[in-house]
Amino acid sequence: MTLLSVKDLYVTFRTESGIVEAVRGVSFDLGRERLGIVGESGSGKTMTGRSVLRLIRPPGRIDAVEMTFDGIDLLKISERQMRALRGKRIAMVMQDPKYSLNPVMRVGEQLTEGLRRRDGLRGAELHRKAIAALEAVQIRDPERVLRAYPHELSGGMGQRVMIAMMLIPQPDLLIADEPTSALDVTVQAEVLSILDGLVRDRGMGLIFISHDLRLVGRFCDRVLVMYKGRVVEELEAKHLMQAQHPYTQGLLNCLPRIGGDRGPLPGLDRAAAWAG
Amino acid sequence: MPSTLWFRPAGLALAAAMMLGTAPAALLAATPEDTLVIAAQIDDIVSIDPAESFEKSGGDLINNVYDSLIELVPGTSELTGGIAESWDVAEDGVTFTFTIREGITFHSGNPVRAEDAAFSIQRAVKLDKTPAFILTQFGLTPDNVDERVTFEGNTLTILIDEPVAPTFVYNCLTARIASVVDKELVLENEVDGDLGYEWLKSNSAGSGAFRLLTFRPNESYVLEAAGDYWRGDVQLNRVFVRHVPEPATQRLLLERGDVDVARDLTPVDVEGIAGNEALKVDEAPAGYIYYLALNQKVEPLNNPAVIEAMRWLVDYQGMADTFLKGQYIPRQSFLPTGFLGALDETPYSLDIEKAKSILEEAGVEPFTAKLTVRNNQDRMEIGQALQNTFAQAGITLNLSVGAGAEVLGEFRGRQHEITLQSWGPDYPDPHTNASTFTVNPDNSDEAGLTGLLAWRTAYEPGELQEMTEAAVRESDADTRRAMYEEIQRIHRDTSPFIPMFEEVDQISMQANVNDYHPGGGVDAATYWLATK
Amino acid sequence: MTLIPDPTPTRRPSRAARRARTAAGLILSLVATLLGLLLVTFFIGRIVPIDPVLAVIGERATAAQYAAAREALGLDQPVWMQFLIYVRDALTGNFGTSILTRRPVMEDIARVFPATLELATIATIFGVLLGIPAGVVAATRPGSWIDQLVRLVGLAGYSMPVFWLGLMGLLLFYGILGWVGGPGRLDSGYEMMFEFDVPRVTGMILIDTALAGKWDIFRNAVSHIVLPAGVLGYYSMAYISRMTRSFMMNELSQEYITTARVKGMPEWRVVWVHALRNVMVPLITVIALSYATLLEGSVLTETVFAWPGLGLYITNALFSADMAAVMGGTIVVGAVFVFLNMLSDVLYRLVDPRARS
Amino acid sequence: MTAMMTWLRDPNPQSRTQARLGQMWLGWLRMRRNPLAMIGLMIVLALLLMAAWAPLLATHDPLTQNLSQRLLPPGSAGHWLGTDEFGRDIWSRIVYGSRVTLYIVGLVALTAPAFGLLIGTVSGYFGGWVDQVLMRITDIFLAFPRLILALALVAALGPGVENAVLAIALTAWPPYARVARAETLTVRSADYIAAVQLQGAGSGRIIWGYVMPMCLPSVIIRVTLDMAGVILTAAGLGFLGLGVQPPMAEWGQMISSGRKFLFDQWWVATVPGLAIFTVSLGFNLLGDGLRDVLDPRSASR
Repeated sequence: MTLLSVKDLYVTFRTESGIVEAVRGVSFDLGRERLGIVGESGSGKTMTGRSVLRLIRPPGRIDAVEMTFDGIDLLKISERQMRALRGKRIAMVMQDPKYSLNPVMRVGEQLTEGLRRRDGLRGAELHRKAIAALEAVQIRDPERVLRAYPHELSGGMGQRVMIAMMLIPQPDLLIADEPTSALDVTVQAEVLSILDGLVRDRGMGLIFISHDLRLVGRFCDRVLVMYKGRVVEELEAKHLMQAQHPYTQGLLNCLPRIGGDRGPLPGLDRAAAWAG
Repeated sequence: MPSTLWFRPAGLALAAAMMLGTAPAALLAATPEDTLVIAAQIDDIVSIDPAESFEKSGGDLINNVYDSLIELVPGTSELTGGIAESWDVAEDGVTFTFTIREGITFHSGNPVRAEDAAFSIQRAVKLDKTPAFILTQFGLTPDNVDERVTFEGNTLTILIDEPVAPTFVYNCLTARIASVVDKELVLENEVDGDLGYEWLKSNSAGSGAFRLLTFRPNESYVLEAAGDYWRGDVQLNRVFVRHVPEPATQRLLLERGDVDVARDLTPVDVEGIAGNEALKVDEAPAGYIYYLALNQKVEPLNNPAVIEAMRWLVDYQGMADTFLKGQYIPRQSFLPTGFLGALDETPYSLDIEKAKSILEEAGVEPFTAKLTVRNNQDRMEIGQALQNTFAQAGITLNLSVGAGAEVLGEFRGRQHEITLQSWGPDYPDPHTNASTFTVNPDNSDEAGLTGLLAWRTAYEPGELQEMTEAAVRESDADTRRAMYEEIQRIHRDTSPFIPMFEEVDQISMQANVNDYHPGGGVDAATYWLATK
Repeated sequence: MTLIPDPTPTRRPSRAARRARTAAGLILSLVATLLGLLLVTFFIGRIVPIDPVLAVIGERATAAQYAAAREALGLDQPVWMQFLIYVRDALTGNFGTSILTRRPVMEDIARVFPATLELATIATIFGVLLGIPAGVVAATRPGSWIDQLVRLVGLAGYSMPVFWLGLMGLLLFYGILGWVGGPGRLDSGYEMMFEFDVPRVTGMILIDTALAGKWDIFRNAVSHIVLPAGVLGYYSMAYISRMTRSFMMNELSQEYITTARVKGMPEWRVVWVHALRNVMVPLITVIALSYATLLEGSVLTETVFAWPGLGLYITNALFSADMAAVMGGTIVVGAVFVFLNMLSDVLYRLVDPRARS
Repeated sequence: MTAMMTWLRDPNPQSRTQARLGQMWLGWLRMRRNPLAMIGLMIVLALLLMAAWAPLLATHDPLTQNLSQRLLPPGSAGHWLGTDEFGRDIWSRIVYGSRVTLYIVGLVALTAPAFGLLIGTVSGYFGGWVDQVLMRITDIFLAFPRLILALALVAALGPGVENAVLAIALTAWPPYARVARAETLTVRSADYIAAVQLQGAGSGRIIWGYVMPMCLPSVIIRVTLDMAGVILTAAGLGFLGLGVQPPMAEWGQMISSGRKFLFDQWWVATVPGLAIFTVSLGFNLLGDGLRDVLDPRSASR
């Protein structure tokens, strides 16, 4: 069944030099599956993810023919109703825990903020849930982490905290916006596997946004390739290598392969027509 | 109707608001029943030691805390008994005796004795602070004062060096330097033989109507009635004098009822409170003469024609009627109102044509001169008005504005060209002004006679000096008066001084305040008679 | 005069410099700064053409009296000797004797400083209580009418001569409306009560009367401090609101704000809890800076309101060539500047967990 | 015109000049949308015009006294802003006073940044103990109560417009030194500086010819923002009688002499007060708008 349905999504910004369209007519449907969105920076993939949560602030503006989540029209509901969806049913993990965690709040306070404010939990119950959430992301020393400030955690640890925080309310849809690209390569794998496991266990939908095509191919069921605000290709992850669109092929060719030739990596061809 | 109606709304709101200011408002502060609260500029107080104090505000304090040998009847220049109930001069004209009043005590409880009176004069002469000249002009020096000022029983004897008009001596002894201090109390607080100088900077040892309760320099002082006062009942228990530098603020405080008396309102403020039934304004001559001094070492200011022309270039009446209204009256001689021999005549007036022709006849080309004034509102305004009228006769005045000490320093150093200055009498005798305006025994720079105005502006008084020396020895009052009148006329017409105004003290107060005597030019304020 | 603190807080050392600073380094720079202050003030004191001797002896003094007074003031020594003596005395807390008040300068300052401290503190409280919310609200609605209003009110504060605003306020709220007390710290009657019935503990009337339980004097003191503190507080508010707005704009664009929104936190919580806590970190320096500027800005305000504080003391001293008092007062203000800088460093560490480790 | 605008707005400029002009054009557009900044600009322009055309705009000689016409209220015949205590026309004095204000602002804007620039570039370029010493001096001046320092300086130098300028400049330079030093530090290690050094250019020439020009823009931005502060400081000095000497018209001094009429002839002090307020508000609004345009960090957010 369809969890999220987006049709003809536009995200536009008014600036001095005129109107800039960051996302231009993106459409996709999502069930309880894992959808990857790939593209270079500025391709509109992050904007697409954020429009689902209606996080585009003025002067940005969201237009779409349809944007429904579980039968709820995301374009029509009030900000208040939207707030009820955020966190509770749709969550998002962002790129760099260094920036996405509040630097002057203890981890525990940030982690349990939703539980306290939304569910009114206090005391031992709250503590138990917080510990459980941290244990779920394989943090061995949850007591210490709860008392720590974000800057006292390593990147990987921070991102686990982020994931734990987002998954506490058991959302139906998780948007992961480059969740590992700010991390060391060794940690990346660990964090990814934790994320993978949790998403699988809890059977939630996932939008995985990345510039890393191979990673997405490994991790997702389906892939959208975006370029300059448009979806240029949509395909099953397992068929990634058979991508038709030259841009997708270009992205694939950029990746160095062990044992491949040592010549310069090919630059990306960009035909104006793709963006048209 | 002017074409500027659009400006009205903004102004109107403010103007309406101003008018409301005179209506009684809700939050009226009241002063305590038994306390006279005075707003005044008292930052001129350098010292509250009678041997050193020399400025106006300090005099008010000392006059109410100490008694001097001879007092003035409040509000007049008439002599009356002080610590001395009677006095006399011997045939030789140099031996003065004073009988000390019995039964008076200091605030400490010590009796007031001839010994204290002698000590006070000896102390003042020995400390030799600025006002010491009032005593030392009679030949008293730190070395001889112990022999010349003596006491026996209740009699004090002062031996001066040469005969002078006896009233001159008595007048000098009303000055605050002749205040009688409590010898025992002062000596108890003596440090390293300083005759109690350090201690008296912030304490008092008097027998006056009030004792000093607190003194905070530049802020306030509080006096408290000392108990039985020999001159009569003290009406109010306390006097609280607050330093309020801004006249506008003083006016606000007065209008709001937060003070009983405001000393320093400007003519504008006085006019502004005129319609207020709850307030009244008293006037008294302040004694200060405002004058121009032209440095005789500077060309062409030493040209008699230039000086003469300048006398016709001052808009005496115009200024007195406008921005100086009520607080300065034209005065063209060096003695203030009320002094023996004072002259009320004002022969000079603004006459630009006449000034021009005088300059023309003398062949004086248009020139530029520097006019130094103190950085004080009134004086700067006088300066600007002079600038305006002088310019019309081809004399360009460049205004140089400086702090009091700076302007004074220039004058004392004979560095000025033209300077606007004021002079107040030190004791109620005409000699006080005559001796400085007309005496200059040595006109050289090296002489350093900085205490003499004539020397400062390099003026050679010639015959005037002998006339002044003769006048101070004349014992017949009428002859003496005529001598001073003549001295002033000659001085007015020939000296490089141009007296312009005499200051008038306008004291604004609540309508219920009575018998507050500001003292005027001769005496200091008297608080003990005041009621409210 | 200008009450505008630097828009870019150049007085604030960089974060790296902060970390590098050791206690010894702090003390060293403190000493160097204070010595510099001493030197500059002394130099200015020497070139002032006003003769301090004349301020002591007045118009009538003779040449001999002049010489005696000059010697008593130590002005007959060579200049470098005077400076050495001055520094030596200053090190022992002796800034000489004021010509104007005839008392040790340190004693004078100890007496007048609490009045300034009280005024500047209340003004800063005004500035913080109004400025932070105004800045926050403006930052959350950039370009809106309320943002423009906050901007305009702030800029108006930057553009108004303080002596002018003070006079106008006095006229309107005291002279006409009668809502507040007049110039000075108390009405005359209460001032005498305070003088004689209230023990001096801190020298700050509000605190001393509260300690003594003299609530009528306290109320009167409040009515007197409201206006000058309001005028100074306006400048403080103008500065704090502008800085808050700019810091807040910066914080609101941070990722952790998005995180909070993603968590479904209501907007007020995002702004007032998540963002504001971060804004407070740089804001502490700003508040300390504005506090220091108020101490200095009190010079003209105190004149208008006849507030017997350090500003008035220094101004009076300046116009009477009372250089011992001017130098003492300037050094105290300078030392307070340095001290506030250190204090903001310490507070910074307390508020920002990143600076602690 | 349209072609010109298209050229200016070209997102892919062909030359540095086009890019720079395009940026300026964008900045201008952004500022034009800020009504407050435009008001500020108009006020500043009005001030300039007023100063330039003072003899035409003034209805009277600003110095001529007429004691029979003193303290006339605004709206009096021939004196639409009234007269002062000497019967001088207030409007004419305001008009001529704008020249003094501009003169002071101009002189300070030339001297303080120049000195700050010198200290900052020398300090940043040489580094080491030179830097230590100069920055320590800068710190001392920053730790100083600026207002009191300016007062003391004028008291020491004697009142007058040039001395007031000097005092303001002497207290205003440290922030410029800081800005210049920061810029110099980023420029110092640039390759082209190394190239010039290799050619054997002396330090003086490098600083003057290569470092200073790089620091100028940021210093100039600071100066614009500081203008209003300079006006207020100058007015404050005038208010205390330490600025321009009478009879010349200066706004701060006009307030000071009108202070004693505040209750009864309010306009004498009110009008120059409003003039100071308006002009410094104008500079502030303009500076604020400029900052928004020129400082990319705060722009468009």
